[in-house]
Amino acid sequence: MTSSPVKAQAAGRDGRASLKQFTRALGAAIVVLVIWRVTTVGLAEGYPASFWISQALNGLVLGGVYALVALGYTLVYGILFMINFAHGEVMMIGGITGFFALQFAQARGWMEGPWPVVVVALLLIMFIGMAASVLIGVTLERLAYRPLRQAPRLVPLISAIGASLFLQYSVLLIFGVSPHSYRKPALISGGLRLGDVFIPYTGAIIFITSILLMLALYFIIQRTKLGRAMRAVAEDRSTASLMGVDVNAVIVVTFMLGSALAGAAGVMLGFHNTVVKFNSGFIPGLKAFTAAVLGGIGNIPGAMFGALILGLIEAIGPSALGIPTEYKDVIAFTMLVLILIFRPTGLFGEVLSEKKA
Amino acid sequence: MPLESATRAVRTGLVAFAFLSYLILIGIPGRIGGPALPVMALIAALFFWVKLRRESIEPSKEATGRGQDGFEGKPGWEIGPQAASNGSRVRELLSSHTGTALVLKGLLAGLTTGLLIAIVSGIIAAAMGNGIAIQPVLDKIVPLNAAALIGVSPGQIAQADVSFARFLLQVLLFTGAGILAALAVTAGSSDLTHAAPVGRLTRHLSGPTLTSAGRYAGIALPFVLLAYIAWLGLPGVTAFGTNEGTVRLLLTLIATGSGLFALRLSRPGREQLAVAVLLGLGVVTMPFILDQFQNSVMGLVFIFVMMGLGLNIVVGYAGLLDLGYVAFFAIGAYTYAFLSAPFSSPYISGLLTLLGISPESPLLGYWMALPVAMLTAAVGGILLGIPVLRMRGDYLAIVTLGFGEIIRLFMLNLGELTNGPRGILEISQPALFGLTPVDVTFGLLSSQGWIFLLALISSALVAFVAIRLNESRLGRAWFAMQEDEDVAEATGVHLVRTKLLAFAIGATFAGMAGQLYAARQINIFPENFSLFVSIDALALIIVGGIGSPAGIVLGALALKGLPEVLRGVDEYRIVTFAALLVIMMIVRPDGILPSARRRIQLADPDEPGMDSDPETREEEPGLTVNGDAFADGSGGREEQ
Amino acid sequence: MTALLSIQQVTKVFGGLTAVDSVDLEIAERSISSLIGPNGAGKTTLFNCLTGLHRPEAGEILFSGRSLIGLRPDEITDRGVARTYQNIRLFGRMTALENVLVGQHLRLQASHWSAVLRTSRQQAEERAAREFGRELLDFVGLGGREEVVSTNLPYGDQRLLEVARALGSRPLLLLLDEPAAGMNPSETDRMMDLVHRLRDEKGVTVFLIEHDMKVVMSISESVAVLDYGEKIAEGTPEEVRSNARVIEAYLGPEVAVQEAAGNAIQ
Amino acid sequence: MPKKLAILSLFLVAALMLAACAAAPPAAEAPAEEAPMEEAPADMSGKVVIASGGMIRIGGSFALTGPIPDPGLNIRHGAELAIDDLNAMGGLEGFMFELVAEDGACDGTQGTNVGNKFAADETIVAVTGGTCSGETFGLMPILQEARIPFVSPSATNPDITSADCDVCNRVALSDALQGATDAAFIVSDLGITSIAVVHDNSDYGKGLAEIFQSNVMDLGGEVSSFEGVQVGDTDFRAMLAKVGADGPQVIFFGGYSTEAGLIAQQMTETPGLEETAFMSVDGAYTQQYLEAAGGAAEGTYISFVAGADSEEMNADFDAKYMEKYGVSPDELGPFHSQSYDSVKLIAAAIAAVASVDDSGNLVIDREELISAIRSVDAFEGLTGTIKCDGMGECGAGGVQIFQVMDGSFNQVSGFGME
Repeated sequence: MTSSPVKAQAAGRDGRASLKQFTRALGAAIVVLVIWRVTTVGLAEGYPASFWISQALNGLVLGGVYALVALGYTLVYGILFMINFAHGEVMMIGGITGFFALQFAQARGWMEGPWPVVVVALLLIMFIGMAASVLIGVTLERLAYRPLRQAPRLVPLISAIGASLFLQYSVLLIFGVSPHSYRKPALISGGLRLGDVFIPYTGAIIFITSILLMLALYFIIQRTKLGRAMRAVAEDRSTASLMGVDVNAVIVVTFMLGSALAGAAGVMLGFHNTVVKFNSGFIPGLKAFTAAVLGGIGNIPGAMFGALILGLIEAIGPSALGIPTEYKDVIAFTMLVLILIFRPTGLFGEVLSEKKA
Repeated sequence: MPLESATRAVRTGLVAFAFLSYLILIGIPGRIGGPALPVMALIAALFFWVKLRRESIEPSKEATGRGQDGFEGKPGWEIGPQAASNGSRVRELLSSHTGTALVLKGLLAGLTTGLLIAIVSGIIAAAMGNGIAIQPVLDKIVPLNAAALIGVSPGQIAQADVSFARFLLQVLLFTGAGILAALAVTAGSSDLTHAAPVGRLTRHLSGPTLTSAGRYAGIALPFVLLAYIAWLGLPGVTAFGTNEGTVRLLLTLIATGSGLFALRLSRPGREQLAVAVLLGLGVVTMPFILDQFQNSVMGLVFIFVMMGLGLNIVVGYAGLLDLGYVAFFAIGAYTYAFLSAPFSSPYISGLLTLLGISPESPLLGYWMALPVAMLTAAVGGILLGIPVLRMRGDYLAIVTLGFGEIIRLFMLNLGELTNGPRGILEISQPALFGLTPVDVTFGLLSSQGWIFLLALISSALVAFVAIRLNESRLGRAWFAMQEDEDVAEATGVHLVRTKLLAFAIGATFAGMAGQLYAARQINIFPENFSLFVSIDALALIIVGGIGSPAGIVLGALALKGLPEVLRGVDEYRIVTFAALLVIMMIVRPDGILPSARRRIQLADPDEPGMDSDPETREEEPGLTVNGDAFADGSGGREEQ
Repeated sequence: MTALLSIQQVTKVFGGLTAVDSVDLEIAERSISSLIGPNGAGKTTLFNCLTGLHRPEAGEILFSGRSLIGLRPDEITDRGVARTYQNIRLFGRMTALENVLVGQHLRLQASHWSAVLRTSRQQAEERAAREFGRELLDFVGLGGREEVVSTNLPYGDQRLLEVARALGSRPLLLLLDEPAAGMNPSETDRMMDLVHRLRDEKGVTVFLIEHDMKVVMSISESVAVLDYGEKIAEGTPEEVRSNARVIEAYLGPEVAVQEAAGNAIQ
Repeated sequence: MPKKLAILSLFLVAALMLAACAAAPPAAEAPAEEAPMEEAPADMSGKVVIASGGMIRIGGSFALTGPIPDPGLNIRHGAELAIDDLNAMGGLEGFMFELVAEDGACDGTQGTNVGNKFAADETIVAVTGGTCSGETFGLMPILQEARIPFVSPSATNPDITSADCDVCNRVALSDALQGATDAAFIVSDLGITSIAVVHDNSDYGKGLAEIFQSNVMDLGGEVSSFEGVQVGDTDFRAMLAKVGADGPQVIFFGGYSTEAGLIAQQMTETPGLEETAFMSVDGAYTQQYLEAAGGAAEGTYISFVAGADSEEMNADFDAKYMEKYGVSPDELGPFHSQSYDSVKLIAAAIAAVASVDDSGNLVIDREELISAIRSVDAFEGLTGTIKCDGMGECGAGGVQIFQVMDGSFNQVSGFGME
C-alpha cells in the first residue's frame, strides 16, 4: 500500500469552495487594506512610542473589564447553551450596589483613614457589589431561566432580553435616572507616571484583579470537584445527572461564579470610570458577549483573550487606521466578522464545523 | 396542621413580602397615594389566592406522576378530558382538605407578610422621625411610599406622628387578605385546572374543545368590537387615566387580534373564507374610522408585521438567528429618504448626475422608489449573507448583530452621505397619481390612516408571498436546512442559494417596511434603527408564535400596540412590558398562536433546544478549558 | 459490468489519525455490495467522503467516470448518489411525505415566482412530486403513513423512510449506512427484501455498511473489509468469510477460522 | 415551580395597572364627560371649545425614557410647576390648565407617536416640548398639519424653526448662536488657536460641534481633531490619548453633562492634555457635570443661556421646586426653567386669544393662537424677558460663558447678542 496517493484536485470548480475562496479573498483583501492603511496613515501620523503604549494600556484595561463579564457569558453558555442577555445588567447591579456601599463608607470617613482601613473598606465594597450581583444572577436563573430549560433556544433568549429590560428599568425607577458618581478615595486616585505614559491606579487594579480572578476561575474549573462537575454537566447534562451530579446545583453555582465576576467588574468599573447608572451595563455587556464569541463561546481562555483583543482593537484601532474614534465599534465588529470568516467558531473554538463543512 | 405546610405558608408570606417590597421600591404606593394600603393588600390577596390554589392542586400532579405541565403544548382537543379530570381531582382534594386548614394557611401567610410590612415601615417611620437618613437616593422614594403604606402624610412620619394602631391595621389587613384568599380558593374551586389563565384562554380559543355557541361567539367577537369602535363611540370610558382614544385603540388591537382567533375558530372551507373576506373588509375600513393617533399606532404595528414576516423567513423558516435585521429596515428607509427628501448628499447627487438624472428632489415618488428600496435591501441581505454562510447559531447571531450596528454607525457617522445624527427631514408622502389620499377621500382618510392602509395592504402582500413560498419546495428546503443542515445538503439542497434566498427575501420585506416607516416618520434619524428594533422584531415573532404569520400579527399587536395603550402608566411602561415578555415565555413559550409545526416540536422531547442532542452539540462546544480538550473528544475516530 | 463507482487511493486524515488510508474500491453497476469492518474502521468516513461531507486529503473518486472530489454534497446527490445515515437523521418535525418531498428537491424545477403565483405548471409539478412521494413510501412499505410526523414513526419505519427520502432524488447509487442496525429479525427481513427490490425493480446500485453478518452474507454480491482505515480484504461473501485477516480483525488472532466463519459477528 | 415567576409577574402587572388607575389625575375624566361634542357649534373647526368647568389641556412631550432621561423628568417638573402656578393664580377666566404629559423618549419615532396622539385629541390646545431635537422633528410635521402650536424648551437644532413651519417655536436658543459665541470666546477672548472638537454623536452635540468648528475656522483658529463619542460611553481615555497626541490648547465638547464631566476628568490623566482647557455647552450646565467631573471641573468653561432674569422669580421657582420634588433644581439638568417659561408663554398667548362665548364655553381659535405665540413680546420669564420673532425664536437672553470656580458656575464673559 505504498503507491503514491492521487493528488486531490484543486477546489476551483467547487461552487462552495469558490465561495469560500471568495469570502476569504475578500477577508484577505480587507486585511491587506488595513495593513496598508496602518502603515501609510496610522504610522505616518508619527505618534511617539509612548502614545502606542498608553493606548495599549487603555485597551488592556478595557479588555480586562470585558473579560470579567465575558467569562460569565461563556460559563453560562458552556453549560446551558443559552445567551444570558441580562448579564450586563448583573454587572450594573454590582456597580450600583458598590456605589451605595462606597457612600456608606465615605459617610463614616473610612475612605480618609489610614491605608489598611481604606484597602479593607474597598475590598468590602467590592465584596458587597459581588454579593448583590450573585443574588440577582441566581434569582434570574431561578425565575426567568430555569422554567425554560427544555424550551427551544430562542425562548430563553427572549426571556433574558425581557429580564435585561426589567432590571434596567427597575433600577431606573428605584434609584432614579441620573448617573451616580463614584468618588475615588485618595489612595486610588491618580496613577503611575512612567515618562510619557500614565497608568491610572484603578486601571492597573482592574487589569491585575481580572487576571487573578480568571486564574482563580481556571483553577476552580480545572482542579476542584466542583469544576469537574461543571465540566461534566457541560459535556452531557443527563449523563452527568445519572452519575450523581446535582445538575441544578451546578447550574446555580455557574450563575454564581459568573455573576460574582460581573459584580467585581461592575464595582471596579465604577471606580475606574466613576459613573454608574441604570443602563451602564448594556453596552459593556454587548461588548463582552462579542468578546466571548470572538474567543469561541464556551471556551474560558477564549473569552479572556477575545476580550483583551477586543479592548486593544477598540483602543488602538482608530489611531492606527487614522480614522475618527467614533468608528471604534465599527472596527471592533468588522474585526469580529473577519475573524469569524476565517474561523467560524471563534479564535479558540473547536474546528469541528469547519471540518464538517 | 403539619409543620411542613406551616413553613410553606410562611414562605408564601415571605415571597409576597418580597414582591410587595419591589412594588414599594419602584414607587407604586406613592403613586397610588391614599388607598395604597388596601390596594397593596388586594394585590397580596390575589397572590395568596394563586399560591394557595396551586398548593392545593400540586399533590394531584405528583399522584398522576406527570410533570408540572403534562399537557402543555398538546393540541387543544387532547386537553379537554384531562383538564376536566384535573378539576374533579381538585374538588376531591378540597373536600378532604377541609377549608379550615386552608384558611389557617392563608392566615399564616398573610400574618407573615403583614408583620414584615409593619416592621419595615415601623423602622422607616422611626428612622425618619429621628431624622436618620436612610440613603440619600432612597430618601426620595422611601418616605413617600412608606407614608402611603402607613396611611399618613410624609410630614407626619417626619414628625414621628404615627400611632401604633396604624401598624396594627397593616398587620390586620394583610392577614385578612390571606384569609380572604383561602376562602376564595375553597369557594371557587369547582372548575379549576392548574393551567395558567393566559394559556388556558388561548388554548380554549385555539382548540376545538369549544362548544359551537362559544365558537360562534368567538367568530363574532371581532365584528362586534369593530362595530362598536365604528358606530357606537365610547362615551365615558376613561379607565387608566386615559382618554377614550386610548381605550378605542385598545379595542382596535383586541378586535384585530380576535379576528385572527376567529379565523382559526371557523371551519376550513366556505365558512373560513367568508370570515376571512368579512374580516378583510372590516380591517380595511379601520383606517377610515380611526383617528390620527390610533391610525399611527396601527400603522406602526403593521409595519412591524412586515418586519416580523420577513424576519420569520430568516429565523422561523430557515432557522438562521439574525439579530441585525434592523440593518435592512434602515437600508429601506434611507434609500427612500435619499430618493424623496430635499436633503441631497454630494455622493448621491454625484451618482445621479453620473447616471444622467438631474439631482432635483424629491427624485422619485413612493411607488417608483419601492423597487429601488426593495432591491437595495435585498442586495444588503446578500452582502450580509455571504460572509456568514458558514456560521451557525450564536456566532451567526453576534455577527448579524454587529452588521446591524455597523450599518447604524455608518448612518450616524457618514455625515455627508446620510446627514449624520441630524437625520433626513421632510421625506415625501406616498401619493396616488399625484394626489394625496386626504384629497382623494375628501378628508375621510387622514395622513396616518393612509399609512396604515398601505401597511395593511403591504403586509397582506408580504404574508401572501411568505406563506406561498413556505409551502413550496423552497419552504421545504428552508425547513430541512433548519432541521439538519448537513443532511439537507446531502439530500440535494443547495445551501448557499437557499440561505442567501432566505436572507434576501427577508431583507426585501424589511426594506419595504423601512420605506413605509420613513414615509410614516417623515423625518428619520440613525437612532430610529438601533439594536432594539431588531430585538422588537425578534421578540414579536417569538411572542406571537414563530413560523406562524397569524402569530406574528398578534405579536406585533401585543408588542408594538400595547405599549401605546400603556402610555397612561408612562414610567412603568417598560418594566411592565419586560415583565410581560418574561411571563409570556414561561407561560406560553411557543407563542400565542403557534404554527402547527411548532406544536409538534414541543410535543417532541428531542427538540434541540437548550438540551441539545449530541448531533447539535457538535457545533456547540461544552465548557472547554483549553482549545483542544473538545477536539480530542470529537476528532478521534468516526462514530460507530 | 462496468464500474459505477471507482474509489482510488482515497485517504482521509483527522488530526493525526488516518481514518481512511489509501482505499481502492470498485462498485459495479446494478450490484449490491457491502462494506464491513470493526467499529472505528473508517466505514462511515468513507461514506462521508463519497457524499462530499468530508473531503479526502488524497485520492480520486470517480462516479460514472467523473470525479466527485470537491463537489458539494448536493451536487453529488445531483449526479445520482444518495445515502442514509447510521444514526437516523430524518427531518424530525416533517411528515413522512414531506421528508420524501425534500428528497425530490433537486428534481423539481418550478421557479420560486411560480410558487408564489401558483402557476398551473408548478401545481402540476407539486402534484406529481406528491404522487411520486406516495409511490416511494408505498415502495418501502410505508403506504398510508404519509402524514405521520417522522419522529413519531417506529424505529424500523424511520429507517425505511430514510431510504424513501434517498430515493426521492432518483439516485443511481444508494449508500446505506447500517440499514438493519437495531432492527428486529422481521424488520431486518423486510429491509433485506427492500434492498433486493431496490436493485431489481428500481435498478439502483446499492452499497451498504452493515454489522449484521447474516444480512451482509445473504444479500451482498461483493464485500469489502476495512480495518483501521485500510482495506484488508475484498471479494465474494464466501471469500471474505474465510479470509484470515478478516477473522483476525474481528475476533483477534486466537480464534479459529471455522468458528468465526460459522457465526454472525455482532 | 416554574410558573411562580409567571404569577408573580402577573401580579406586578396587575399592581401597575391598579397604580395607574389609582394615580390617574381625577381631572382627566372631567373634560371627557363634560365637554359634549354635539354641543359644539358647526363652525368650530379650527377652534378649541372648552365647556365651563373643563380644563385647558396643554400637551407635553418629554424625554422620560430613551438615551437621556435625566433632563427629561426635570423638564417635565418645570412644566408641571408652571401649570401649578397658573392654576394657583386662578387659571384663565376660571378655566384651569392641565398638562398632558407624554413620553417622547428623545426619539423621532416616539415623537411621531406623541404628535399623532396630540393631533388626534381635539382638546389639546398647544404643546410644550419636545425635549430633544430628534423628538421635536417627529412632532413637527404632525402638529403643523393639525395646527397645534408648540414651544420647545430645549430643542436647539437650528432647523427646528423655519419660515415654513408656523407652529414651531422654542424658548431655547438656537445652536447657531451658541456655537458662534463659544468660538468667539475661545479664539478672540482667550486667544487660543489650537482646538480639539469632540461631540457625542447626538443630533444636538454633533450639530453644535460642527457649528462651532466652522466658526472657529472663520475666526482663524485651527481645529486639530474632530472626534465623536457615544452618549452613554464612560471610558474616553483612548479617544483622549488620540486627541492629546496633537497637543491642543482646548477641548470643546458638544454633548450632555455626564460625558462632559467624564471627559474633563479623564483629560487630567491623559498625557499631553494635563494643561489643556476644557469647554462644553449648555447641555453640561448642570450639577451632574460638576459631580461627574469631580475636582477636574475647576477652571473649565461652560456656555449657557443667561439674561437679565429676575432673581426673585428664580428664587421663588427654586423654592417651589424643592417643596414639590424634594430636590433643588440646581442639581438637575438644564432647561427646566425654559420648560417653565414655555408653558407660561403658551398660557400668555392663550390668554390673548381666548374668549368666553355666550354659553360660558372658552373658545380658542387655533390660527389666532399660532400667530399670538409669535407676537409675544416683553414676557417676563424665568430666563429673562421673552420676545418671539417671526421664525418662532423666543429665547431670552444670550449665550454667556461660565467658568467653574470653587465648585460652582461663575459668569466670566458675555457675548449677549440681543
